[in-house]
Amino acid sequence: MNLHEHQTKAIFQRFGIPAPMGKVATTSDQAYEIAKELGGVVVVKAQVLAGGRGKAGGVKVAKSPEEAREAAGKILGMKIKDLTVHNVLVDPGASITKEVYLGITNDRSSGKPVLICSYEGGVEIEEVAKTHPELVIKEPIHPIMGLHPYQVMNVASRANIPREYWQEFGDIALKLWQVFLQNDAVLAEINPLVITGENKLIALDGKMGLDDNALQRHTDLADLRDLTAEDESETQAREAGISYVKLNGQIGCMVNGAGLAMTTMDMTKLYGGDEVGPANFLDIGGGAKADRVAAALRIILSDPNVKAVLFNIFGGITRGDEVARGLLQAYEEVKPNVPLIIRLVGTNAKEGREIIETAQLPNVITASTLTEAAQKAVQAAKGAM
Amino acid sequence: MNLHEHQTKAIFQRFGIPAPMGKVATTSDQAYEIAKELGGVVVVKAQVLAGGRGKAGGVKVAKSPEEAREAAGKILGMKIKDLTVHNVLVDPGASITKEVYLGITNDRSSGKPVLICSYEGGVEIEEVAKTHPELVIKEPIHPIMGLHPYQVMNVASRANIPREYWQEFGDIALKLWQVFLQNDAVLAEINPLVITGENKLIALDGKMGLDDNALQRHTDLADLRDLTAEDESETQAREAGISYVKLNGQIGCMVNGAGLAMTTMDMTKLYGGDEVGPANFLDIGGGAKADRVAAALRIILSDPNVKAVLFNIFGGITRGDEVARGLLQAYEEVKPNVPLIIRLVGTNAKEGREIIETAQLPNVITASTLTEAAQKAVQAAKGAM
Amino acid sequence: MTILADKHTKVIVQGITGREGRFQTRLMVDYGTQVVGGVRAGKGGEWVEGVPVFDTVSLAVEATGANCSIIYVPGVGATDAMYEAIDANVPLIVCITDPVPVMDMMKIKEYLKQKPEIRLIGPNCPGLLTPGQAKIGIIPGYVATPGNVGIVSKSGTLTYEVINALTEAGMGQSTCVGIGGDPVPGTNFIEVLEMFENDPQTEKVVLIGEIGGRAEIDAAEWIKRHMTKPVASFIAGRSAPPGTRMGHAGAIVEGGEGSAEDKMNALRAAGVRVADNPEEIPGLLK
Amino acid sequence: MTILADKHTKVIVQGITGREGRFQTRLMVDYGTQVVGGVRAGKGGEWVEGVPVFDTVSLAVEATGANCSIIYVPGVGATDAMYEAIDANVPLIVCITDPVPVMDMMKIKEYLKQKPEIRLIGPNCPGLLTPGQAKIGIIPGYVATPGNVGIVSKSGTLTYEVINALTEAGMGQSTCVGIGGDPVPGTNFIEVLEMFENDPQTEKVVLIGEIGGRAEIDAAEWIKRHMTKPVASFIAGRSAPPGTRMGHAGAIVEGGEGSAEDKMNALRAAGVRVADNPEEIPGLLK
Repeated sequence: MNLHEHQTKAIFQRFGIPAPMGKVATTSDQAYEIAKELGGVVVVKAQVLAGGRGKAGGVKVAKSPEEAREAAGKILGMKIKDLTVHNVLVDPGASITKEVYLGITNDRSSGKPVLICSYEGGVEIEEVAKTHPELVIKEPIHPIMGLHPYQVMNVASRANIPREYWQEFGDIALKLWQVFLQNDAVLAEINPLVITGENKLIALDGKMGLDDNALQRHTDLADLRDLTAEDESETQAREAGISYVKLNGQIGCMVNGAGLAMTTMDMTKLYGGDEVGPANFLDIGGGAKADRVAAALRIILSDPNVKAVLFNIFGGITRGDEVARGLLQAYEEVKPNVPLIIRLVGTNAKEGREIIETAQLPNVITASTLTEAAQKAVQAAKGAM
Repeated sequence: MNLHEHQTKAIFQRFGIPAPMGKVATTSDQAYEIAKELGGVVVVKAQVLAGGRGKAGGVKVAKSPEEAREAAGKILGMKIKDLTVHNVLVDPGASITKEVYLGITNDRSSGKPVLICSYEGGVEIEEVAKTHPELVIKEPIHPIMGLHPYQVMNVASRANIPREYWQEFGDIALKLWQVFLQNDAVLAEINPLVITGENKLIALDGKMGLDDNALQRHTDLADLRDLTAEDESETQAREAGISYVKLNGQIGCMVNGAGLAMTTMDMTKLYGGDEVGPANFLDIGGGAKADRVAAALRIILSDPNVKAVLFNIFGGITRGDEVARGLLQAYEEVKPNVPLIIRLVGTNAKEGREIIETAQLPNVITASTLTEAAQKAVQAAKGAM
Repeated sequence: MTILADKHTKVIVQGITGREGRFQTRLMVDYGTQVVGGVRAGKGGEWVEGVPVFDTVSLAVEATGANCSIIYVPGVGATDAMYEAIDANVPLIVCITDPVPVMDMMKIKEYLKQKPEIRLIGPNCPGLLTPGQAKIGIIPGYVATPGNVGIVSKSGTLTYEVINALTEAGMGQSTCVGIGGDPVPGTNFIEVLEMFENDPQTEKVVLIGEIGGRAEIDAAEWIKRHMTKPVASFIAGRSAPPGTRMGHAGAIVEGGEGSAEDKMNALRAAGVRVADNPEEIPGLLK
Repeated sequence: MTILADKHTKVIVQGITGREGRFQTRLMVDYGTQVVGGVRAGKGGEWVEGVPVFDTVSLAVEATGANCSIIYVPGVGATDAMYEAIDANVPLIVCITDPVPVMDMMKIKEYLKQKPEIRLIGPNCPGLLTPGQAKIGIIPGYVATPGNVGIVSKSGTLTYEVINALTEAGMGQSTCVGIGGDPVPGTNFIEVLEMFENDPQTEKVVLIGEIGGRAEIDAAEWIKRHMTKPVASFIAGRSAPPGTRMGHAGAIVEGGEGSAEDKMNALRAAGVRVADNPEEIPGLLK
């Protein structure tokens, strides 16, 4: 789960990282009022969970409240990488002498968090890492001992930060580690960390990603989730305890298990080629109770692109006949108007298939192998297009 | 540095440990008012940094505000182990079904904190440890990983705590660890942890000792020091940066270095026998600047028992002639009226001794060995008695 | 011989009194696994599915001589359960629980460096299955049959598919190991591949991977250098868009790293036969 | 041969730009100690007492090949300084700073279990002196003279007394080690006794203890079992009242444990000659 800039900077402030921050506006009039209150030059920034905001015109400098209103009017409602901008942050302007990158993320290979710093900040750190890897300083953090103050001085030295800023820089880096640690973040990034004209360091922009696996112990953070920033169907799925990601294809997939769900997607793409592909990732979890199946089916069908639905259920713990009965019940409730391709494997799979075939539902096709099921789904989707 | 019961319980409450707590009274009228406000039975408890408070009559149950006034009147001003009671805590009464001991302290041998629990609480844990060691359960705590929840269940199981209290007990034990850790305590003790008539666990009494070495990072805790609970001269010494402990003998000691200071005490006792001994421990620290020597001399002489003062300075870094000049200056400022035995060793010791001898101060005796100095101090003290 | 577990492995179940723990205990017992005890603080002395419950892991180990623990403790309690098993020096620990915070796993992995004699598998994994001998986890026992194919996988149901396909093709399995799809797993591909390489019963190996991280690429490098037995592989997530997590905490292509294509290419370069479709796996092993 | 340090030991000074660090650096250099560098973040490139300053320990070690670090960093910064030296794998670390919180020391000691090749001496100690070769700490060099008596002590000035008394009696010292008076010291008596036992130059040993804890009693037990060289001892604090801390963080008799009498008795029972007065020590070693 990712946080918006204004949410991230509010957390930064709570941990003592200097992050100049204005207020969030949802209308251009609000932006006018905030700019008036702040006085002077302001920056109007789209609050959207996507990179490349600046290039897309989502950040504008305004020299007066009127200009702020105008800028907000242009940014609000704008689409950045498929996401609509619902909020802008109106921030006080800052004089910028130098932009530095400072972030913490997890390194999967070493199993350790890593502090990353580049004196060449302000741009995508991945870009700098590719073009000038020697300018990207990485310092591994001992997961148990945490980030030591001496390490931060090491980083300041290696990154060629001017000495007069070491103390301030070290202080901010240690606080960023606390932000990362205490919020179970997977990313906590200040980009840019700015040296101002007044020779102060401030976090001008910030980004945080949280560990979804840890939200169970951060209910306050879980509440920060911006539902307007995701597809409504994804919200519904999460509330139903279903793992769902909307995609752009035509074949709805309902699968148990994440690995098998990805594989099912891959098979529809493999046999669908450029014309037909997966409409979603969906892992329904263990078993396949009728109400959960019905909820999943409704979510899949809420996507108007869906021309066929592929059920691929490996009856491990749950028996195939039970799954089949659950499917029939869900079918009755939802009454889908697109073809359903059903593949049952595992315990009592044969009995399950018999139950479904006996029911003789319109638009229901059974398959026994994954290949067969995927091919039939592709065929059905193409036929309906 | 030790905390009073009411200070400890306030910390317990802040960390979520249920600790029923009334208010502190310094007069019997205040005790009356608090008892009236609390209603019902109250307990009036001397707030004094010494054990054996109950046996000394420092804890009384009062069934009415009038009784509370009377009890406070008896307890306030009472002396418990040489310490005058200046405050009482008026606590609401509690029904007690069972008293349990729960504490955390450091085990010096293993270099680890240790959780100690006994289902036979309410008495001195050292006593139980001697008479029934099998009833005292000890669980070492990994200094870096901290106390794991599973360990607390291990303790509950081994201590034979009834199962219905495990959850609550575990919760309190884990919070006690946080109290210990986050305050840099060397002791955090609930004794008794009480099972009430309502089947709840509450911390009826609490004791905390703080690591003096860590007070530099807990200025809020350092402010909790009760100056009325220590000798005024000890307060003055601490403020002057001098390590000082008042004792009951006749020979004031002024020494540089803790080990040598103890040794000097030991020597006065060795040669003074039952009649004469050390009046204090005093480590003046590195060097011996005149103002610090003067402050130390004043503190030593503020004790009316002192009949002689023994200076024992090993001039390591500081040169002996400098020390001698510092001593003379301090002498001029303080003008002591008891004999001063001065021993200088180390760098330029001879020059130092010459300076002192040349000054021909009344009541000043020099010595070259520790034995000689201690013997002369004993002699001088006896002569003045 | 098999790797990690066989019919002599004595298993305790942490979280045995929970819904999932109780249910899975029955399935493990039914399969013939030697489940010698369960653990749940406060429930010591009870019995679940014919298995005695103890208050702590140390008590359970002491009483039963268990040398393996499987963890079904739900939520954040799983982390504590792992520490309890580690501190009780249980040599094989299998954690089924999902989700476990990644910071907890990084700490545990670091802590385990001091205890190289302990092997942790998982979390967020289906556990182990040594067909005909021991089921330590949730892999459905009936789809498997004893044989000489070793399987190591990040996925649950996808593994069942492959086991099923192998069994239907008449190819039995030596041991099936689900290492889980978390970014920082207790045991990685290479560690299991090394065990298979050294296991006389295992003659062929299947590696089932997915998008995210570079574990499959590291495995490919290891295979190239050290593996003498034939390896077939399937990588899930070729059609997943970058920057989006696909169910598993670790299944995400980030910063240009972790794509299925890169992994498949690395494996092919290491001489691994890579399937486009998991149903091709038995054919690739013939 | 001597223990821990000799004229070849290359020393860096952490906290060299502070008042104490600067002053002590001069004394160490004057004594002939090979002080090859100093460390203070932000002051790299400066010079103190003819010694080059580096920003970090790793930079200092890399540039100078130092194999010892002495820490004068004041306050809580000393803890970080110890970690920096440990993580830079400096094999001998001497921490003079007082006070260091006991919880910090417990963590550091635990952390050091993973790095057995590193020896930490202190904190709150006067450091080491190998007479005529190296002064790594604040023990006044001129009182000592080379010889065959090894000294290990919890105390500072009391040690200077004993060194002085030995020198005046014509008995030189091999190495003098101040382990400090903290409850959880980096190095304890036994570790130093073992080094003396194995050091050909050391023929006799002096152990200077004080009230508090049971380090002297553990040492007595070790001496009884392993020590072949004669040991003399003095224990400070016989006249200290129980329950009161005497200057050093560790110097307190608590819960009936740590009294001077118990320690003296244990040492006597181990064949150690125990002095009533530190000035008797030279006589007891003759």
